[in-house]
Amino acid sequence: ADPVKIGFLVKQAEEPWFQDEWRYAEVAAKEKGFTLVKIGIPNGEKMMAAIDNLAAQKAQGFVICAPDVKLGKAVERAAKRNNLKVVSVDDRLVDGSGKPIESIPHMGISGYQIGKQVGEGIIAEIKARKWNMAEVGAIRVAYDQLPTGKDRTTGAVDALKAAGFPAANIIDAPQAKTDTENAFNAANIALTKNAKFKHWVAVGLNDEAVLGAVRAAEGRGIKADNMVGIGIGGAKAAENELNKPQPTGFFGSVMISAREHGYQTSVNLYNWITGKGTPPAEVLTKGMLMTRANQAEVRKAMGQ
Amino acid sequence: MSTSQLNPVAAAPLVSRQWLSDYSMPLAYLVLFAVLSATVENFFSLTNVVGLMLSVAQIGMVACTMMLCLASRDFDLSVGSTIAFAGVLGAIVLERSGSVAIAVAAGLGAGALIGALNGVLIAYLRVNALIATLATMLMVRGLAFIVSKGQAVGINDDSFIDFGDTRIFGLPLPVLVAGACFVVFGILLNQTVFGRNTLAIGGNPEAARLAGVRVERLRVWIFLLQGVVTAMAGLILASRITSGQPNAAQGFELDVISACVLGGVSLQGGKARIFGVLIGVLIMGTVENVMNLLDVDAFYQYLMRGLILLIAVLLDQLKTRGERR
Amino acid sequence: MSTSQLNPVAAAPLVSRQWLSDYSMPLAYLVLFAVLSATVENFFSLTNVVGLMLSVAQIGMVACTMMLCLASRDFDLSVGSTIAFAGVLGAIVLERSGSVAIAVAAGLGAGALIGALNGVLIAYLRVNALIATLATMLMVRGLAFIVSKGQAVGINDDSFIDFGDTRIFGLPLPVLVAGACFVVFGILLNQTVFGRNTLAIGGNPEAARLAGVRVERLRVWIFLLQGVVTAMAGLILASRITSGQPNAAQGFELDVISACVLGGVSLQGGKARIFGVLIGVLIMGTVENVMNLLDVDAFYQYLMRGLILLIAVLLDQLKTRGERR
Amino acid sequence: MAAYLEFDQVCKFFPGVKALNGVSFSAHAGQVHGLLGENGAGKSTLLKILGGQYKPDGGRLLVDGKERHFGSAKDAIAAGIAIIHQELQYVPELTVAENVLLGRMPTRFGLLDKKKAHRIVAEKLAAIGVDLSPDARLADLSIAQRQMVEICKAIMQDAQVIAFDEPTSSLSHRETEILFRLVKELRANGRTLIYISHRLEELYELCDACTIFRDGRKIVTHDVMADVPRDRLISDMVGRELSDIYDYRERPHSEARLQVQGLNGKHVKGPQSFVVHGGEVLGFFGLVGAGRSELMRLLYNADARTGGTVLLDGVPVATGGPADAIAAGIVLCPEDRKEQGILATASVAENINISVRRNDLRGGLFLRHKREAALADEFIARLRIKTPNRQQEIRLLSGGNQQKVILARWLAEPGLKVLILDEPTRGIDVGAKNDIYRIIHEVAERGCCVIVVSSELPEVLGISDRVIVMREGAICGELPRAQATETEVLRLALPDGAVPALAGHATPETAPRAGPPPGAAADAPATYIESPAQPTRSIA
Ligand SMILES: Nc1ncnc2c1ncn2[C@@H]1O[C@H](COP(=O)(O)OP(=O)(O)OP(=O)(O)O)[C@@H](O)[C@H]1O
Ligand SMILES: Nc1ncnc2c1ncn2[C@@H]1O[C@H](COP(=O)(O)OP(=O)(O)OP(=O)(O)O)[C@@H](O)[C@H]1O
Ligand SMILES: [Mg+2]
Ligand SMILES: [Mg+2]
Repeated sequence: ADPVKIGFLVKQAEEPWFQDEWRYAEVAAKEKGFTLVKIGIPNGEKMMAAIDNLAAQKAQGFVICAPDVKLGKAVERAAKRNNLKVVSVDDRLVDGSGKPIESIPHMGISGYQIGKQVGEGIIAEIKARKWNMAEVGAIRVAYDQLPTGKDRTTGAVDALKAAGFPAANIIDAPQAKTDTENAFNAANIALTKNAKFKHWVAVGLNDEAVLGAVRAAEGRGIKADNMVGIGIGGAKAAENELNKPQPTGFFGSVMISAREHGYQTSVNLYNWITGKGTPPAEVLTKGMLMTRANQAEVRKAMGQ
Repeated sequence: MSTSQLNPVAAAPLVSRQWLSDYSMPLAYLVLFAVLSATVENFFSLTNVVGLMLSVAQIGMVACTMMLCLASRDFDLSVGSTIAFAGVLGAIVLERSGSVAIAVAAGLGAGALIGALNGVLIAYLRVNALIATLATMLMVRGLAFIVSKGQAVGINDDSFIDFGDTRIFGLPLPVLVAGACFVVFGILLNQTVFGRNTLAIGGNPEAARLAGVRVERLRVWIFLLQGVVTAMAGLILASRITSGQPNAAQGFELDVISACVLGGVSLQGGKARIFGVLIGVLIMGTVENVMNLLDVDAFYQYLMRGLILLIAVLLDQLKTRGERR
Repeated sequence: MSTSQLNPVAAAPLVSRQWLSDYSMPLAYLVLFAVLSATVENFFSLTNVVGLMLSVAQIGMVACTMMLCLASRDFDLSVGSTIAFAGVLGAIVLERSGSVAIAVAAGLGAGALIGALNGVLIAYLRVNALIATLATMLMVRGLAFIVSKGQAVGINDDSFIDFGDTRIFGLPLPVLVAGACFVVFGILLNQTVFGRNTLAIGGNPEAARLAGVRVERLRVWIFLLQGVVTAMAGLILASRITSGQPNAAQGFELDVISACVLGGVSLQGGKARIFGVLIGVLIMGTVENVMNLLDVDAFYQYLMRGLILLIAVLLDQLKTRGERR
Repeated sequence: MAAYLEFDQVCKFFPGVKALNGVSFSAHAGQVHGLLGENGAGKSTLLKILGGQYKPDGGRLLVDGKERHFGSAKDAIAAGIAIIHQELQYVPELTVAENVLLGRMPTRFGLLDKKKAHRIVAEKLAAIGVDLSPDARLADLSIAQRQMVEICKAIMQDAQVIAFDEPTSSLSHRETEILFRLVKELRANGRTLIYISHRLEELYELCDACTIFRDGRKIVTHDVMADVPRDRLISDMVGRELSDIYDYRERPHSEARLQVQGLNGKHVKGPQSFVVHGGEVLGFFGLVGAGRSELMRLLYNADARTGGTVLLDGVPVATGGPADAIAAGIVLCPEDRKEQGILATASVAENINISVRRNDLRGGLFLRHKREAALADEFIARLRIKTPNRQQEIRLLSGGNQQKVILARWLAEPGLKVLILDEPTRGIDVGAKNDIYRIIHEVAERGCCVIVVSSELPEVLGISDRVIVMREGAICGELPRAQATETEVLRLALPDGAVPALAGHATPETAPRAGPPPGAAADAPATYIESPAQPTRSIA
């Protein structure tokens, strides 16, 4: 048989998360002896080009985290045209009317669920600190242009509300770009407008966004004891914060395991291609809240 | 220059230098292509070359009109947003009306409107082209998000989707459309009054005006055309990716402008060559393609892309160096 | 049109029109500021105004040198990447060496190198500025990712972090630095040969060269300065967000260039006014600030930003309309 | 006879300038009407109003008895008016044919009819006797050739009114002859012609009537040009008497100060050497394209040299660009004012101070505004530069005044040793010419070297102590003032064997004869002035 070649396409190649996925996919490639082709696909157009490109390289299949879930049908068609097997990772692909595409096995996390974990973590900490919820303001650093971003923050906000957090205390801070500086500027204004709150919590689509909110709060003298920010990702940016000598308002981060996603999806696809078994239709993994206290265990559990 | 040039012998190096200068870019590309075919596995195969062309089909279409725009000493940053908006609008209209014709008309109409708005702002209200199109870029992107509520709009109509997939003589329709654009705009640039007047207003707007060219009207037309072609590219993209995506084609404008500049279109206006633009577009696509074939690390891709861009212009520069004192 | 206009009274309105034309932008901003203070809750408060200034501190610093760059008819797309790279490099060096001085020197040195590279490419090798800086933009971004392995680099040194936080007379240090940049570059532009020669080469490079301006050398200096100031902005950003982030400041270049153009710097070169640039920067910041204060929906923010940009230039345009024939 | 074209109390004001202040005059069909006036008198402004480029601030314009208001150039063209502007208005990247037919290109089935365009332009060019390929790009042509293209463009409009704004300022003798013949033909066809020039001889040769302007006002209209004495014309124009405009005086010369040894470069043929003595005015004459400008640019470090050295007072001048030449005291006023001379959007003061200020900076960096202003004002007064104030953007000045500003830039140099002037009086009025000659003598009297490159033979002969003649990219002879007669200089400047037939013909002052038939054989005497490079370059 031909040597096995597998593509691994991710939407934001520069993000540490996807870098990790790729890293663990490489591990699988080394173990199983197949070739891995990593391509970043920032948008639908590049995605289509990348799939064609894989076909030209005579790959047999690919793992994909598409820039948008609605690209499902395009992925399905392109794969079929080029006779490639597909497995999706992180984001479940859907068709034009929003139904998941059955022919593409999936392993992933639900952005909404991860967000919920963030919200629940915050509520637990609010309770632990015995704050009066009416005196707590919540900043949602929002980047709704990105559907996953919206899912995550919505999940977090919903969890807050479900626990009885007053909806009026939740303040949107739309960031213009997804970097820390823009989150800082957005949060800064939210803080200005709502000087009345004694304590603050912050959620965002990733660690960088929450970090921006934390820095903005520090700029106004709101330090670790009055601020709880929980990010998503748990990579370097979070690690830096959690290892600072003094605790900061960055309380923790919901860590998701890139290892399982990167490694397991490639292995599944490899097995599928070599006829050693079809992957399960859907596997959902969970995140873990990593804080100052438990970071070592969490990292270990997540295999990093 | 001395009289030695009176005799035709001296003319020979001049002619060949002119020739070299005219064809240096295509030649460089041919050499590049040959080298890559020989060294990069899988590069020289039908699937890959077709894939390469498909990957630059959108850029190619829009580069044709961007060439006119730059040739007339203007600038358009709004093309990326227009692609997204036309795709989203087309998808929505398609969903509502169920008619491909109406959806396409809506998309193209929106593109024409956006283009005309740019044109009027720039030609008649004399707003700086950079700022005007930056503003429309933001507004149109906003509209794309608003009408789609920030979500991709799925397309279920198979006849619409097929458009992106259909192949004729082995070439996908989007590639054929892009090819047609190059032919049409090549003719428009070189064989019509429209094209010549475009170059004239880019080369010397005052001279064009004094010669009776209706400069303002022409500029509006150029932007309008640009809007329509861009919207068409947006619809084709939507068909290829089976959805209208409000955040599609971000940064597209820079790619298109770079392709044009690589192809020898001057930002100072007055200079444009359709063949050069084609080469520019192909270079952009080839670089991307080869990097993926070679599985270059994502971070090093930035480095490589920058380097290759530099090498391409430096090569192109060599020829003009001689001309400059 | 009648002959009755023969009398010399006509000169008086001319003078005031000149005045209006010089100060229309600041006046418009003052009016905008007053209206916003009256209508938008929380807008006119010390915290908010300081926050606003902080939010444009980086743009402001870089806009000062970008002004010089545009005034000399050049263009720099690489500033966003340089900010990221300087921040990342500074953070890494700080971590390794533990010395703030060495870290800052490394960051600034890298900025100077990038700037000098741009300058040499553009001035001596005569590469088109758009393409050259697009290439360095890509390469430097790639370097930022490579040296940081794509990860944010944490900073633990308190003296470094304090820089972003310290306030003097209630103003954060970054704002003061930006203010200092405006003063220094204002003086450089208006009171020194450097500034005058910059405007001269922007107006007509060949004439400036024949008038004894060392054009190439000056252009390299401008880019070098731009690199250093941008790197400084990058280091300050890193200090504010307590880490060097390789994907920081994407799209920053367009913001900076827009602020300059809004402030009346001509892309055709030869025209620049530091005060205008300040106003341009403030307008950009204010628009963002007010939209967030008013809780404008993220999608409508695009629309508003575009609209306000347009309104600002159209207002500015009104004055020049009169001047045309 | 009724006037075909009539201006009635026309006014045009610019900020701080009354360019036209109630000007009235009329021109008749079948007449060449000359317009004269100092630089900045308002002549070009009047033509721009006629051409629809400016709207007048007052007064009326009547064409063929009907009042007209032109909203744009297109309206004026439609009304049968063609203008050849002082600042050439061509598109460098387009071909001759495309430029000539700009705005009126022939089409077939919606596409350009390039063959027809080529044919009609080629025919027209041949008919007027210009040897140019319709397919050559304008950017590849010499200034004179571009000017001829502009003229052809105006003629092709088949307009009833044709106005020429200093058409001969960059034409060689041969092309001037063609132009004169054309103007006369058009007059014979009953067209109304307006002709602006600073060369009085031309006006006498061509014009039937003339109107004199000063400071935006009409001074007088002479209905019969031939009856007006030359002195009267000059004094009406400049408002004072001028006797000998060259104003030559003997000066003592010192030893050789500037030694140019074996200078070689792309556009000159072989190494060129010459010397200039202190206090000497050295004239450089040659036909268009003889390589004078190129030699001066090499001397000035403006172009790359392939060999040679320049010694000033025995010391070699550094070769790192014009800045080094200036530092050594060598300065150049370039021939193409608009492209190489002025900083168009900068003020008059800035244009004067751009180079000198390096000697007088605070801390090597900071400007001394007061001194710069004083210096600018001093030169505005000394050279009689017509500008509302020193802050005026230089592009808004009339051409002649721009030239004076560039001159001021170099005269202000305290360490001036060698002053090179390339076509210093191109487009300059008689009064200002006289001013410039006076300045040249003053500079020479200070012991400086002055090199004057000019295509006007009387000028070269009138002011030079010595004349060097160039031909086909090389220096071909040198004549002291006493021996420098028109015949001698031309004998050197022309290709061998062409002399006898031409003696006395090549000065703008003398009556031009009919040009040679189009496409005359290369050995026909009169083809000498064609730019040698042209046949090859038109291949492009
Ligand atoms: N657009 C403008 N803005 C301001 N002033 C102007 C403008 N155009 C011309 N002027 C001024 O109007 C006056 C008349 O200029 P014009 O060009 O008509 O002179 P001219 O008689 O053609 O001179 P020359 O012989 O030097 O060509 C000059 O003082 C000139 O500086
Ligand atoms: N930019 C250019 N491109 C091509 N040829 C040029 C260029 N500039 C000058 N030449 C040619 O170089 C030769 C020398 O020109 P140069 O300008 O030195 O002549 P000149 O004696 O000063 O005459 P004039 O200035 O009156 O035209 C001519 O053949 C001219 O056409
Ligand atoms: Mg004039
Ligand atoms: Mg010359």
